[in-house]
Amino acid sequence: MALASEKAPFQSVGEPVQNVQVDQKVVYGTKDLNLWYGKDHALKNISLDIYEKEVTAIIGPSGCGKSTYIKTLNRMVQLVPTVRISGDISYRGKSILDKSYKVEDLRTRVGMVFQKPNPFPKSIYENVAYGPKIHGIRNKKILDQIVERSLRGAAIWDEVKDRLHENAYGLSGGQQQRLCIARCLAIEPDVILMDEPTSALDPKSTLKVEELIQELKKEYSIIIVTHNMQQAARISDKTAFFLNGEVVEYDQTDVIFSNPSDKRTEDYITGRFG
Amino acid sequence: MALASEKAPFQSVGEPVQNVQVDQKVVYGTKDLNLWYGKDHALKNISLDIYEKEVTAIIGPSGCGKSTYIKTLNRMVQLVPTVRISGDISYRGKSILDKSYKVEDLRTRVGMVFQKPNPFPKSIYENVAYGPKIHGIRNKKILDQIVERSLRGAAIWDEVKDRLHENAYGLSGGQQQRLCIARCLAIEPDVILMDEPTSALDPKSTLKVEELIQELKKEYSIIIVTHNMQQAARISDKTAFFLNGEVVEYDQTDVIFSNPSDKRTEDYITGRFG
Amino acid sequence: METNSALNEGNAVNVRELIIEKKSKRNITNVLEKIMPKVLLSIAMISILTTVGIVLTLLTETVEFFSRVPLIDFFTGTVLKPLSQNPEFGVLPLLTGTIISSFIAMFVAIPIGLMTAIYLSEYASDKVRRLLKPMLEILAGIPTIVYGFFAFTFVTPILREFIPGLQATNILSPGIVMGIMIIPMVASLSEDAMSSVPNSMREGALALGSTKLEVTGKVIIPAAMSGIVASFVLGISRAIGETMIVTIASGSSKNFTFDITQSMQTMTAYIVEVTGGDAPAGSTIYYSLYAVAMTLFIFTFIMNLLARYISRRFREEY
Amino acid sequence: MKYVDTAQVQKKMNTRLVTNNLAKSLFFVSTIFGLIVLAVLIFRVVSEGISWINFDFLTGKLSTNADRAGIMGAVLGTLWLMAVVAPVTMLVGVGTAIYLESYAKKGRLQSFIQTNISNLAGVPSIVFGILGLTVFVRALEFGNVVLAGGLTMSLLVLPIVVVASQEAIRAVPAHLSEASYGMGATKWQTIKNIVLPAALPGILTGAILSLSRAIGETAPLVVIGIPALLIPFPGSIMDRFTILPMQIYYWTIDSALVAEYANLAAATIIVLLVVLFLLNSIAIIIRNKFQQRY
Amino acid sequence: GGGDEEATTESDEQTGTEEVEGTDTETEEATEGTELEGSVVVDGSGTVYPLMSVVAEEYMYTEQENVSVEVSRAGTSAGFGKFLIENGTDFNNASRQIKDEEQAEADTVGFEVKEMKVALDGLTFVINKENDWATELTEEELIRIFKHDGGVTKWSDLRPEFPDEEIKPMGPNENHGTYEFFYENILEKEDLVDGVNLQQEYSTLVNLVSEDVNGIAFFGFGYYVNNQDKLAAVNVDFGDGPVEPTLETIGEDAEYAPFTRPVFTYLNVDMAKEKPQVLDFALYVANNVNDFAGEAGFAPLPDAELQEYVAFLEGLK
Ligand SMILES: Nc1ncnc2c1ncn2[C@@H]1O[C@H](COP(=O)(O)OP(=O)(O)OP(=O)(O)O)[C@@H](O)[C@H]1O
Ligand SMILES: Nc1ncnc2c1ncn2[C@@H]1O[C@H](COP(=O)(O)OP(=O)(O)OP(=O)(O)O)[C@@H](O)[C@H]1O
Ligand SMILES: [Mg+2]
Ligand SMILES: [Mg+2]
Ligand SMILES: O=P([O-])([O-])[O-]
Repeated sequence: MALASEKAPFQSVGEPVQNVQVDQKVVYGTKDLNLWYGKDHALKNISLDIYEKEVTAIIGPSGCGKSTYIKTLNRMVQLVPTVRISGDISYRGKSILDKSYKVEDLRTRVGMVFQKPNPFPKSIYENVAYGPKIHGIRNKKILDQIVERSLRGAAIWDEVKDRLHENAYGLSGGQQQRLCIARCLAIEPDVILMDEPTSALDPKSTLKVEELIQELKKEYSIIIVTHNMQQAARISDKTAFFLNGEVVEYDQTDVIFSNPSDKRTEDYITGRFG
Repeated sequence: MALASEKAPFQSVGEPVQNVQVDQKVVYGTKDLNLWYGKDHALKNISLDIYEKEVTAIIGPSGCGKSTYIKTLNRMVQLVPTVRISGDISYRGKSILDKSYKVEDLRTRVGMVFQKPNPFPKSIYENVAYGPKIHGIRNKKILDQIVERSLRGAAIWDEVKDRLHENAYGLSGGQQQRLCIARCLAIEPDVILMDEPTSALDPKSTLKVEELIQELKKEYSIIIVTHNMQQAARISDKTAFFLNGEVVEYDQTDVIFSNPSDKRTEDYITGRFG
Repeated sequence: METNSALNEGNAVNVRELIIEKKSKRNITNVLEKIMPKVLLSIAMISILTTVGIVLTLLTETVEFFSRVPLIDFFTGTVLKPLSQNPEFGVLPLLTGTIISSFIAMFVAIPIGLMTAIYLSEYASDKVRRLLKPMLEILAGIPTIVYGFFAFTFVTPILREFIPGLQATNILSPGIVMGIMIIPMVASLSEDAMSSVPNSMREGALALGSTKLEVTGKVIIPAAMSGIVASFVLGISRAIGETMIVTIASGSSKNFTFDITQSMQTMTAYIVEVTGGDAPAGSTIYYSLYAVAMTLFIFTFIMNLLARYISRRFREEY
Repeated sequence: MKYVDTAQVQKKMNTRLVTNNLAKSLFFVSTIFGLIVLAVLIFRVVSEGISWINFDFLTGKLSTNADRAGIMGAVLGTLWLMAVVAPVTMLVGVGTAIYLESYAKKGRLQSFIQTNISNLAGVPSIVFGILGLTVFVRALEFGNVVLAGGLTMSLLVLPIVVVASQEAIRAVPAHLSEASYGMGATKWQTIKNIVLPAALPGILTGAILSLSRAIGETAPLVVIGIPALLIPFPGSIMDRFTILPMQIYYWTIDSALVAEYANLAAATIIVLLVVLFLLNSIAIIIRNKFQQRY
Repeated sequence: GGGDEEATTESDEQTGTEEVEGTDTETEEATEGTELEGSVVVDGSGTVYPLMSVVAEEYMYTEQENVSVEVSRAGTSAGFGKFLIENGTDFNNASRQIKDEEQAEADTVGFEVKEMKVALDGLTFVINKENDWATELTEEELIRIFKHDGGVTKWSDLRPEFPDEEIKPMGPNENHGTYEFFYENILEKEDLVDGVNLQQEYSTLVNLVSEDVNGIAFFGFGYYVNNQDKLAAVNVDFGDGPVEPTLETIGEDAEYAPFTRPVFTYLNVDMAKEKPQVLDFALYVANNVNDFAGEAGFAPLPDAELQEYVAFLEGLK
């Protein structure tokens, strides 16, 4: 699948839509990525480097391939059987599209938060302990510590500490979403992928999650898909604008929002469509 | 169901959120409308007058009750069995919540266009002829005339005139939506309700439908729900901003967008939430 | 837009007036609108009538039966000799036959059905699933008489190679074959339950680095538990009601035994035997048929209610 | 401080993956098990019966003489039975489904009927046989004729049609009927013009599946009583009849009398399976071809 | 040697068919030439079924194409249940004589019943082919095996040189006339042994015995003849040395007489008067049944007896 054999951990400048200066470590390098759902060409020649300990936002109208791209980063997209991929994605310098790269391994290092909060129908505690447990951590004390730290990390500890053993479905949507973030933190990931994590939330919960993201970026690299441009503007360092499966523009967030170089970016940002 | 017995065809000024001057005929008068889905209070004390041959836009975040309100106007909301309504809605001066008002009658005068294009799985011709047919018009010649006139009215005649007897599902999304508008025009309604009519369409089709709406308002009164604020700004004469089942602000569109009187309206319009 | 002018110019037909004019004549529509709900309600009542019919049919004759044979004797008697000179009507031989055969069937159907469901729902690709599922469903569609034939002429002789004491007619072989017949039912219902666990749950677990087995065992099965258990209960109910397989392959001995190598009779097979003989109306054996049928009906009725209760009561809210 | 020891995780990873693969194989074998049994069953039946299938067998009359026995009578009986079951279940099944989905208010009556139907689906077929014997054969004095058998079978398969039709009706997207109501159509107009046409493929699929259940059932007819020797072909719904499964039943138990009857039973099974296979294929074709994607 | 056996059965079949064909010409004179239609409903004994179904089939093929003779086989007693009601079956086959209470029932309903013997059957005891010890038993030994207090559970209880293994006695269940004949005429109404395995279907019995070396079952000779490849018959010593049941030895005055019984069909005379096809079929049976008996595993009746029936039936016309 991975056609490109050369691996470029630090991608050189010169890619058409990348005006980002190389001053940080690259977490994800994407080169000439193409993806098809059957005949449907969903990602077209994506080349994009994502940097450490930053928030990278991906925006674009519905159906432009945002979710597809982010799901390619932890190979969840391959759950769709008709998917074909060409090009290369490297994570920390190693090509993840390579057959020899174990997805389970990749996914323990790259956490993911979804659009709709999707806690397991178990207790709050079990939700957070799930990851460590499958990775073989059985010691009750250690688990307790992991659960507390993760819930604190997701800024939800105070709200749930007295009901750790109640079902997670008793929580509000916003709490559930932070629980999912905690669940993700529990396996101490390197990168966190977020696919419209606040789109199902009310304004207050959205604010909380946004604050949390600002907090998390000190420790983790975060890639976030959002349809809310104001949100991208508020919380991200870099923004990529996708349209019809292509990256139209990728730059510092303030540049994208104040001075986009592509007419389509401007049209989108000013609400001409979408 | 209709608790308010007084009917107010021309609603007097003085309602808290209505700064609209009365210079036109009122089509719909809404007074103290409350609506519950079971225990869920979805519309709270809505009072709102809608004027003839204008485009009235209803905006607000997801779940605020936009669709519920617009569906109350042709009593489609009562298809949900748990719905309870209090307050009053009058159409052309007659209270439509009254049991004696036949919904079938109301709905032949008030057309509706939905979020997702929903043509019937029949031919294009049959789709448009459906309304006249169920109302007893069987004459083939008359039907032919109605179909052509309606399709022209919806600006889609030229695209489909050679394939009238093909299945409507062969059309693109944008064409389907205009077909649904044509279907609605076929029974010569007085008012057209539109619930996010362009949200499933691409930019080009959106533009076409927006132009069509501008054209239609010469003949019809149009009430349109949209989540796209730019769209509301572009095409509507008046705009109502809903939040949590309440009307926060209702005014001339330019006032709402340039100089809203409520902080929440401003927050929403500038993308603080939603 | 030029197209719109058509609206104004070609006003040859005034639809609105036409509609108003036609409305006064649309009696049929109005009449239909009024009577259809009533017509449909009466049709819907046929299913209720059927149940009432079943219950009344069984009940009247059952009452007569119990006026002749004490209830206690019926439910605690271990000897069933309906046609004998000194008839005895203990239902226990039939109950044990029914329960044992159903137990054997579920012993086959539950593990295999569940594992099949897991494979189809969690592992198989769409293509494979679409190929295998209909093929499996053929198993459920094969007439039971064919299974009976199969159990009697094929499975029993094979089993006898391994189990020396096995009778030519025995409860084991039809039990196993019934289990095979029920596999698709258990598999299909369990699969439905598992695939209705939202994909977001699967994705959530996979995104944490779980293997498919872990996703299935720790997330999907617990979440789908009620549906899975309900499928087991429905499977049991099906096994209890199954007739032809046991009739053909287990013979008609009314042994009260727990030895699965022996011939036993189930409630259903007893009914076939007695009605096949069409015992003269009015004889005690004729009434016993209804008492057994009633017992069977109540048995399966409870099972079905139980399955409904389980799948409702414990339905997870995702 | 790190709780998750990467090396530890790596070490466990391999065991986990191996376990996963083992389990996958086990699950696959289980799935295949049913199919193997199916293959064996079909192989045995075919090898015993195929050489007995010829034109004379298919078109001939029943006989006690194995060499000249034919199954036309049973085939025609099966067709006659279908001629009763198909219209009755369609009418009653679809009517009930429409009532439940479109008219019944959510409440006691609706859930009572619904519970009742799902319970009927679980009532053993032999109990329906007793009902048929008591009501149609005796009380209404039809005797053991096609009509009595057909009505009994109709009641037996009714839940299948109701449930399938309900699902088909429910699967018609609400936005279609909303569009119709939005034009001022009445409820019945909407059901007749929009809902039923759109649900038709699903309804037909259910109806065909119920038919294939009906013609494969034996137990109720054993109870109702089918003559072991019946040579003339049935010519109306008031004639006595036999059907393929009954013929299989009699030939199976009589194989002690004439060994060749076992072959006749196998040959008849082949015919029955072919008929069922055809019916099911039609159902699948309808489901795949005509199902509108909205 | 499976192939061999098949060949034998086939040739048996063929001889059977020829015999039948031979009868065609004979009986053609008997036909009145009138075309009859309608149905004749026959139920009752499973033992008699093979005989009656062949007769009925031949009647339909060669005599009256438009008459439908439907033969069922609910068992003798159960068949009487359907016969002894208003508008019941036209004929009831029986492997025993009608009981007094059954006759009384007919009187109550109000119709006349005519008893017709149709053939002679030999109650045959069958054992497994591998069983090489019980091939010859005395009448008394057989009774001891099946009787409640016969004191026999193992073969060795019967004779010390027999194996020390449990006997598995079996037979048709109480639905069957064969059971009642055995119970009433041979056991003289003494209860059956406790472990006896009574089955509804003869095919089940055939299988059980053919698969169990210790099995022994009784049923009509016909079921033995058709399964000689799987079963062996016990030669019974009634006092004058062992007698093998064969078509020759079975007969009311022949060597196997003690276990010989007539099988019957009972005619509803009122039906015969009412429906010409019923009477016509009854006549056909009386005239021709002997030609079919051997094929179905029955010994023929003396001609004189059948002629009596013919005379009686002719009288109904
Ligand atoms: N499972 C799938 N099978 C086939 N096509 C798919 C699948 N998922 C997505 N697509 C198609 O791929 C394209 C990109 O979809 P994707 O979900 O990535 O868009 P998106 O940008 O996330 O949109 P949204 O904002 O609506 O979530 C779309 O055209 C979509 O129809
Ligand atoms: N059929 C229903 N039954 C119960 N509650 C409903 C139903 N439809 C809507 N609601 C609830 O009523 C409230 C208003 O819903 P409504 O669909 O009117 O919102 P909306 O403004 O149209 O949102 P959107 O922009 O997402 O379409 C929501 O809380 C919703 O959950
Ligand atoms: Mg997306
Ligand atoms: Mg809405
Ligand atoms: O079937 P029977 O002849 O024994 O009644």
